[in-house]
Amino acid sequence: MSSVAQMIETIENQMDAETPADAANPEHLRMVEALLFAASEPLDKKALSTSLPEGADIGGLLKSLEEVYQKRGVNLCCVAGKYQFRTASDLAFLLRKEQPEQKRLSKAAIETLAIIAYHQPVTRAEMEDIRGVAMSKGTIDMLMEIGWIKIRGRKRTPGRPVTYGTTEAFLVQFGLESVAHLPGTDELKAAGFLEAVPPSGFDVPNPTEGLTSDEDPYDPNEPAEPDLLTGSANLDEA
Amino acid sequence: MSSVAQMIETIENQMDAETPADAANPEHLRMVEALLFAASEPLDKKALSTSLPEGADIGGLLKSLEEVYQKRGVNLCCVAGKYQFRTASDLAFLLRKEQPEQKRLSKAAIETLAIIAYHQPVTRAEMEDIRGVAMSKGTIDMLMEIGWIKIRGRKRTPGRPVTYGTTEAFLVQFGLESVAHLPGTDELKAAGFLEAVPPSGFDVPNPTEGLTSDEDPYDPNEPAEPDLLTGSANLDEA
Amino acid sequence: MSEAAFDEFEATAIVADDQALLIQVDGFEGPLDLLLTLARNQKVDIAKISILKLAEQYLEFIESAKKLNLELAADYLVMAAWLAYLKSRLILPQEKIADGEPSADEMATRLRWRLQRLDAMRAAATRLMGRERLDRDVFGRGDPEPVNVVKLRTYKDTLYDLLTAYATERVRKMGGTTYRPVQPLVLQIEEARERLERMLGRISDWSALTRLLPLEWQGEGRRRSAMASTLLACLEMARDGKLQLQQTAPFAEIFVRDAHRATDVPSEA
Repeated sequence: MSSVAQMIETIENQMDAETPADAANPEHLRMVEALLFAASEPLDKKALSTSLPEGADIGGLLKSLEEVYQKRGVNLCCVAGKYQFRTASDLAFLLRKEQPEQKRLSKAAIETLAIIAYHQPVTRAEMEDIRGVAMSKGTIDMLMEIGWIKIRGRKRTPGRPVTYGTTEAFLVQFGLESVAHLPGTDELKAAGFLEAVPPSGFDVPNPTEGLTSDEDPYDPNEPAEPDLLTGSANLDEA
Repeated sequence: MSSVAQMIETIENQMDAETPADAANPEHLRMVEALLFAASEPLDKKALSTSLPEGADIGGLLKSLEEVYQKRGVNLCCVAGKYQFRTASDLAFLLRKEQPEQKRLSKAAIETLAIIAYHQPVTRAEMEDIRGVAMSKGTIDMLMEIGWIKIRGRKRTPGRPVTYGTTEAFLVQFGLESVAHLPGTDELKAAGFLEAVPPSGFDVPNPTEGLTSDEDPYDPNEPAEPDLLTGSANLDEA
Repeated sequence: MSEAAFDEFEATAIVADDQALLIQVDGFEGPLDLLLTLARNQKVDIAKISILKLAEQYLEFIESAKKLNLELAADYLVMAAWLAYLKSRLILPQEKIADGEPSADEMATRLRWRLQRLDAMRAAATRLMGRERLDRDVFGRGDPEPVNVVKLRTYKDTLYDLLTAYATERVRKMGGTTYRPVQPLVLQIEEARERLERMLGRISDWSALTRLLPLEWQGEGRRRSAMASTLLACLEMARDGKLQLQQTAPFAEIFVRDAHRATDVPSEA
């Protein structure tokens, strides 16, 4: 018997020996492993639990599995609050594929995507304020088409402009557990750059996926032409 | 640190400690693991070796990997000299989702079923005679597939056509104790299925489950092609 | 992608270093982008940048562009005007400020903050695009094993359906017909009278009897029966004083009217 096989046996013996509270049920672990391996899409805890025996400790199993695979060629990742096996990122060189990328993103599109990601929910006027230029409609349309951003609601301000946010596909693509896990969020927040106005000691907004207090859910049937209305509202104010 | 993490460390320490000849190179192992995981089809040793550093012991690596995954939810399988990860066969049930679907029989199917139920044992020619239309083969096949009818014997007539009857499953579906409990003419009349004065010559047969006097048990090995024989027998008679 | 994005940012900055900058005005994404590039050229932390110097650089840039007859977009000129105003206020001794108007320092701080924010968001964009991306750097299972959906088919057919099918089928084959309520051949006088009484209020003037017949009683025999019964009903009602009848000649059209409204005679009379 090879050394590896011996080790496996050691693991199994230890697992059997341990109290159920301490160790994950090895049969359940095999099941979660099989389900996640087989799936083409990330699975959430609910989806896993419907396939597992009742009472299985999904959270504990996922944690164990994550540890088992931590240093392997394949890792268990949490993306968009769901779980998926992915090849280890340090092996990218081995697997990297030159993708026929959905049109190379322009600098404007990349910036816009970042602004939407970090500032969501964000209106077009707010994006324009940050970038200091008028947005071309094509940029937003393109990001919508790729499926990385979506209209999430309307701001409760005059004109009721629509607000944009990122999608689950965005989180999956960039390997993020949630928008709160965007790189550098804390620094940006600390510097006050995620606020809509210069630092003034007001509340610090987080990028949030749920509706914020000044945001209404988006109703596509709402008659308003948001941009036009925003415009006219501004005129009124002036 | 959890017990699983400790075990992983144990594995790694052991791996590091062993002589290269004995243990697989853990970095190479990670590579093979990632390559096989990400591949869209099984890979052979040659395909693997082009991606791995020169001199990597592909055979040894695959053997080690096979052992590592032997008792896991996913196994490394070799089919026709090519390797791939597959869900452990005992967990195949996890990848099967049963979806209930309620249906109704077609008009032709329920009529055919009713005639088989009342007139069993009945041959196909007899059914056609009763219904006055040629039977489509699909209808009988479908009723056989559902499991409500079966071939029960052969009629002792020229051509020895097979006879059909209903099954246990049929009785269960329609809540009957036996086919003898199918309502007779008077009961059908009383229940309003038949008009007060049925056409002359109308009667409802008394179906039986046992073989009738002109019926032989069905022997699937009997060489006759019943339909053809029936045809030729009829020709002879004519 | 991340590297490419970074390269683009760098490219803009490098261009800004030499005189080619002037020709590359189109390469800037608006005045703020241009200001940020100029600010970077000061080679100090943007937080500590001299807004006065920056304003001067910007105005110089616009001047050179004008000399080269480059067409400048309106927003560059608006920014130039604003910076000229800011510059004058920064240079002049603190004068009194109108109510609610920000001081020159506040305006400078605000501009500095906006440049910092744009810079920070660009850095964040670069970091975001530098992440390991699915299907480019990291990969999911290449050959997923889909979940097989097995349809568990059940049938709703009941004994009732089976017996209905059998009875219908057998009876049809035996040449029988399924039961249909027989349409009565004769309109009962009572029925015709009931009908007329319901219509009474609506017969305003002399109306032809033929127009009072029930519409659904069509066909030779049925129409005759309807006519006969309705006429008999009319006669009964005339006897009771509820209707008046009029016929101008034998076999001519018979006219009916409500007795309670009768004040004149038919025009033919």
